[in-house]
Amino acid sequence: MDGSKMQELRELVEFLKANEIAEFDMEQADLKVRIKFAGDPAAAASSFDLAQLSRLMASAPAAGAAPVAAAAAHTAAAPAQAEEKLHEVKSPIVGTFYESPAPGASAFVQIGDQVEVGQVLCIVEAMKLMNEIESDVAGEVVKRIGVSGQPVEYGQPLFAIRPR
Amino acid sequence: MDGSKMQELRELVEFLKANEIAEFDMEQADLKVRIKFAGDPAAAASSFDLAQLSRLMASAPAAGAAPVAAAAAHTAAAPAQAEEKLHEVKSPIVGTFYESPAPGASAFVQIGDQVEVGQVLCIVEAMKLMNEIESDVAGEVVKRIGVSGQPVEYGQPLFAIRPR
Amino acid sequence: MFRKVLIANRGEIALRVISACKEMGIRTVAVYSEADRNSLHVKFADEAICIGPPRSAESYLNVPAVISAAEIADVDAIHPGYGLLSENANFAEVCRASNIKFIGPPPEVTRMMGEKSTARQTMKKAKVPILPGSDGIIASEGEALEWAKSVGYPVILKAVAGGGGRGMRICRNAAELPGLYNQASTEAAAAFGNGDLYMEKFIERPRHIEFQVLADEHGNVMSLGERECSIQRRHQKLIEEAPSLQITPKLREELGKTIKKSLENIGYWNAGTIEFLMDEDGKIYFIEMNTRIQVEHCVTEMVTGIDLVKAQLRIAAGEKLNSIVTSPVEIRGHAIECRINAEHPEKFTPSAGKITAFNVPGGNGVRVDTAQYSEGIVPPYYDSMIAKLICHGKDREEAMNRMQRALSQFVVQGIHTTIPLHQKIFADEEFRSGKFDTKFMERFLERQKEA
Amino acid sequence: MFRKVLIANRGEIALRVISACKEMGIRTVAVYSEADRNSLHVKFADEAICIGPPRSAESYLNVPAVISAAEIADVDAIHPGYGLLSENANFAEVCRASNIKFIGPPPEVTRMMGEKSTARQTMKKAKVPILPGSDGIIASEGEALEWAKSVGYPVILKAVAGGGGRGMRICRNAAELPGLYNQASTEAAAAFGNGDLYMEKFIERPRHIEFQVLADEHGNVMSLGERECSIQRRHQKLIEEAPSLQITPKLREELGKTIKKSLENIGYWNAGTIEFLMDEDGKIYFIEMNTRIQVEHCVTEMVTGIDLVKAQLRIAAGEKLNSIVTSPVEIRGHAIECRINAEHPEKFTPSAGKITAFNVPGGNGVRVDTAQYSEGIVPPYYDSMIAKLICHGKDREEAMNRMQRALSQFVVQGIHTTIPLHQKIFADEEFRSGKFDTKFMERFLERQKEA
Repeated sequence: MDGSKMQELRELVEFLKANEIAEFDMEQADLKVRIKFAGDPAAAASSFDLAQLSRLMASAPAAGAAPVAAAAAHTAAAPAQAEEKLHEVKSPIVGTFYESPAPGASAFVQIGDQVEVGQVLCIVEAMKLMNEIESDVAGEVVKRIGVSGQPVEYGQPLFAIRPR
Repeated sequence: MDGSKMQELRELVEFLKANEIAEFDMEQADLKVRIKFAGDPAAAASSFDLAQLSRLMASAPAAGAAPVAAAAAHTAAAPAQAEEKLHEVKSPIVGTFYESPAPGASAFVQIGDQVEVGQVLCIVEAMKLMNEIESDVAGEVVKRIGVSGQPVEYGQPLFAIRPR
Repeated sequence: MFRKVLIANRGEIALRVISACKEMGIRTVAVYSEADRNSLHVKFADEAICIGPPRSAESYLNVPAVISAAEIADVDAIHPGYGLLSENANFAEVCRASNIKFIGPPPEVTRMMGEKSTARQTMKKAKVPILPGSDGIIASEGEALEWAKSVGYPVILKAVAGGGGRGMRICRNAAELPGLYNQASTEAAAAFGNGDLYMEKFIERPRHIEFQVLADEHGNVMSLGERECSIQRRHQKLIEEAPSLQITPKLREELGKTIKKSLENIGYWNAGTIEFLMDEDGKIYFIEMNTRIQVEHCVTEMVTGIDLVKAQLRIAAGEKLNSIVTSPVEIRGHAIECRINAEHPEKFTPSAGKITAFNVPGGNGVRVDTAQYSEGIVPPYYDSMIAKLICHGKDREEAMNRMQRALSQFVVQGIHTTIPLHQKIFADEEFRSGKFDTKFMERFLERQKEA
Repeated sequence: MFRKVLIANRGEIALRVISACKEMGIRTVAVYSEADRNSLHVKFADEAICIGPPRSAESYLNVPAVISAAEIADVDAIHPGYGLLSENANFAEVCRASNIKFIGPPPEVTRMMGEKSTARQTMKKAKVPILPGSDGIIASEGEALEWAKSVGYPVILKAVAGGGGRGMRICRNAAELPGLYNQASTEAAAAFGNGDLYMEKFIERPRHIEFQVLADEHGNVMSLGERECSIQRRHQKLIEEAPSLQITPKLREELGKTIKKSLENIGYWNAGTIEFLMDEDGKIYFIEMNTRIQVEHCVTEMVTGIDLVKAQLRIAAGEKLNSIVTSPVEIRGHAIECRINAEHPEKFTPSAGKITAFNVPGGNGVRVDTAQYSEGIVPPYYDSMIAKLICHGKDREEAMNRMQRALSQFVVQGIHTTIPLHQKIFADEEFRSGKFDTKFMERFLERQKEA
């Protein structure tokens, strides 16, 4: 998210706060923003088009003391936050995550390892079957999100990889 | 409503249509706007501050082919539409409207009459009592809204008067 | 049957009456104040008439406005709901004079029952057990001792002119009575300029138990069993149940018969409620009668299967009870009602405003009576109750568990409600045991403060 | 009782099971596809696990995914709801192998009842009346005449390999049988390469009537009376009622006894439904058995006061029927259910999308089972039913009037629903008379077109 987008977002939040809007969903190409104001009163949702709204916002004054306690905004788009563009390898099944092929054995991959497409990263056990999860990208393992022995849902991120 | 207000309203409707908003309430000082789009899908409401929005609207493009069939807008504010500023005399009680003091008698006032504050305009009968309704403004009777023998609600306009 | 009925009320009870009328093919006319223009009772009635500004005194309590609305809408009858004009005998008289059927008892009976001491005497004559006490003012210490002996200790002395606890003394034995009598009398004289006292039996931990009745215009009366309404805060009921665990089938039948006889004697008709206090020994004493439908009528409907509002309409139209209730009254299971108020659940401050999300629970055994909705407004002018959540189960245990489930699925956002309070009450051991009295909420709130 | 149950379903039935579990103090685990992330069954369960992408085959029907979820959540049992995996014997077997209790009958019984001809033979042996017909293929014209004589005219000839009406002939007397037999056989041979025919009694205007049963693992079976489900469009039920006006107390008792015996014989347990056709003379014929909870179970709950989902859970936990249903089954009043589908009310095209306003009716005798809410999404991947509206009244008349009232207060905006269709059906004379059959909707839609 570049500086001008951030500025737009700031203005958007001001605008929403000033208008006492409780929930806000926005999508534009690869950017998604979901904003929900905490505090009391809450809720009520509406949808806008960012392209228009960001232009509209330019002139929005930060008026109105809305009864809003706090504001939170995050981009829900696949590739991470304000950070660099990382690729997440997600679990294709429900099951239990294991970082190594057997108890006591060393992990399939370590943080900092370079991995290739098709290289086994971990196991997700489902119905007593050990399913090897392969990387769908070549690059450097930046983060292991799954925790050995812990359950994972369908679609849950397991590894963050910096593609090369 | 002057021309620039009308232009603002047009832009507002465009903006709402483009954003697929179904219902819209707005209030600024003595101006109130309530917009509800007909068609399918319908409903969902949100509230805005006109002061901000009219400024925002200036730059709103007429984008987005929203699935909206028709649009209707009217100002609900006391002093009438795109017309001049007329004063409405409203019924202070529920009852039956009569324009004349007795059947066959001539009406208390005629269109075009000049009336004074406190002058009797009509009768609203409630519980067999004939309640004389007096003008709360001095001016010219422009329109008789009540219909003789027809019921009127509390707060229903009875006459439109051009104040002098 | 009536062709068209005006509902002189607002909120959930207005919608309740509209629904009953719709099911009976009766046209409905809603009246509303300017604050209720977007209310569901307005939306779901066949016709709606604005009768005044937000303040009740100028709209819902404004008799000429209501009657005028009834006249211009040309209705046959007016249903007053509860509160507002429902126990206003003058209003019932104006209805009569205007040739509009008032759905309630004759004004004479409303008036008689509205006067506490008259009601007491009427019930006493009909052999309904009443709270023992002095028949009027006590002239002296000596008379006080005599009354106390016949009433039985503990007794409570109250100032005739009194209120707010002043000139009031609880006496537990004859030794302390003379001293307390003089204290109370002096205090009353100082506070109200009148030292006159009367005496009542004092019940340490009373339960509030009430009997629902139906009576027609032909002298037939029927008891539909009791409700337990001891969960109150500042005399406002919060939770009601039917049946009461304290009333045995035998007591239910006996009291039902006594009540039946008493109402036959006075020529009562309409739905009605006889309120009692029950002491620690299970003895029951008449306190007052309500001559209207009550908020908590739903729990009786749930266990008996009888629609009380429809019964009111049919009684008012002159039908006989045996055509309205065709099989013997039978209690099936247990029902509990929570009043959901727009109030802070701990501070009890009213919370008016716009409801931004409103998800009512449903499913087996759950009934919701409400006129609220998502995007609805709770105006600051009226009662804070926005919904009644009623759960029915095969026994009290199931009804309580169902209530906990339903409360957890009842979502209201934008305003505060008492839902979290009810959740805590339903987790409370004393409440769950069923062994409580009208002092329950004081103890419960004390426990909450400590926790 | 179970500590923790996984609900392998979505929508209203998932929420129904979650509610039952909550009321019983059982922890709940919801599973969901990516399309249902914001569904109420996800929100109101204690835990929720995403098991796959939107398509059912890859999520709700994905046995390994459901079992894995059950394992990582460490549940004792799985409730399958209706549809999806509920009558999948293989799934029940995998549950058994995984040491997870499947809340349903043993897989062997599911399999037996899933095979239509096996089910027919089983029921025939237990003396449940079945639709008369040839026991298999008819070898010749002569055999056809003999069968028709024993079955009784009219009969229907059907191609063994057939479907879609081809190779099918209705014969009304012996004179026309030989000709029709040869036509059908030739047509079948041409269409399917197989001219073999079988014969069934033809019912001109059948009613669909089904009996609800409960059976425990200890050989005890109980009938809870019948439901009338003749209001169908393309074999999809739209409206169901309990009881049926066609079933006398005597017939109810007799059939109940026969069903009881038949299920005791085959070792059935769980809730279950025996489906029958009724001919114009009131004779009833077994057609199939459903070995799961059904969509329309609610109408039985409303008239009997028995919670069928709780009963399923308690049966699966090994309890005996006499501890679950403690008093004799008694029918109180009449209940009707409308299935509210996200479909165009005239064209029946599905209407997925975002619900922008959702106001459910409430009040006396109204039950709503739904997992939808204002701002909820109806995904295009699943069944179009978004809510069940159930109304209970003291008789069919009151239940119908209540339904009309409730339908008029059910507001859904943003998508199309079948609410307007139901409103028209409830105003239809034929429907109101109660004298209809499974062809009702064809006639009704024809009338609508003409009007």
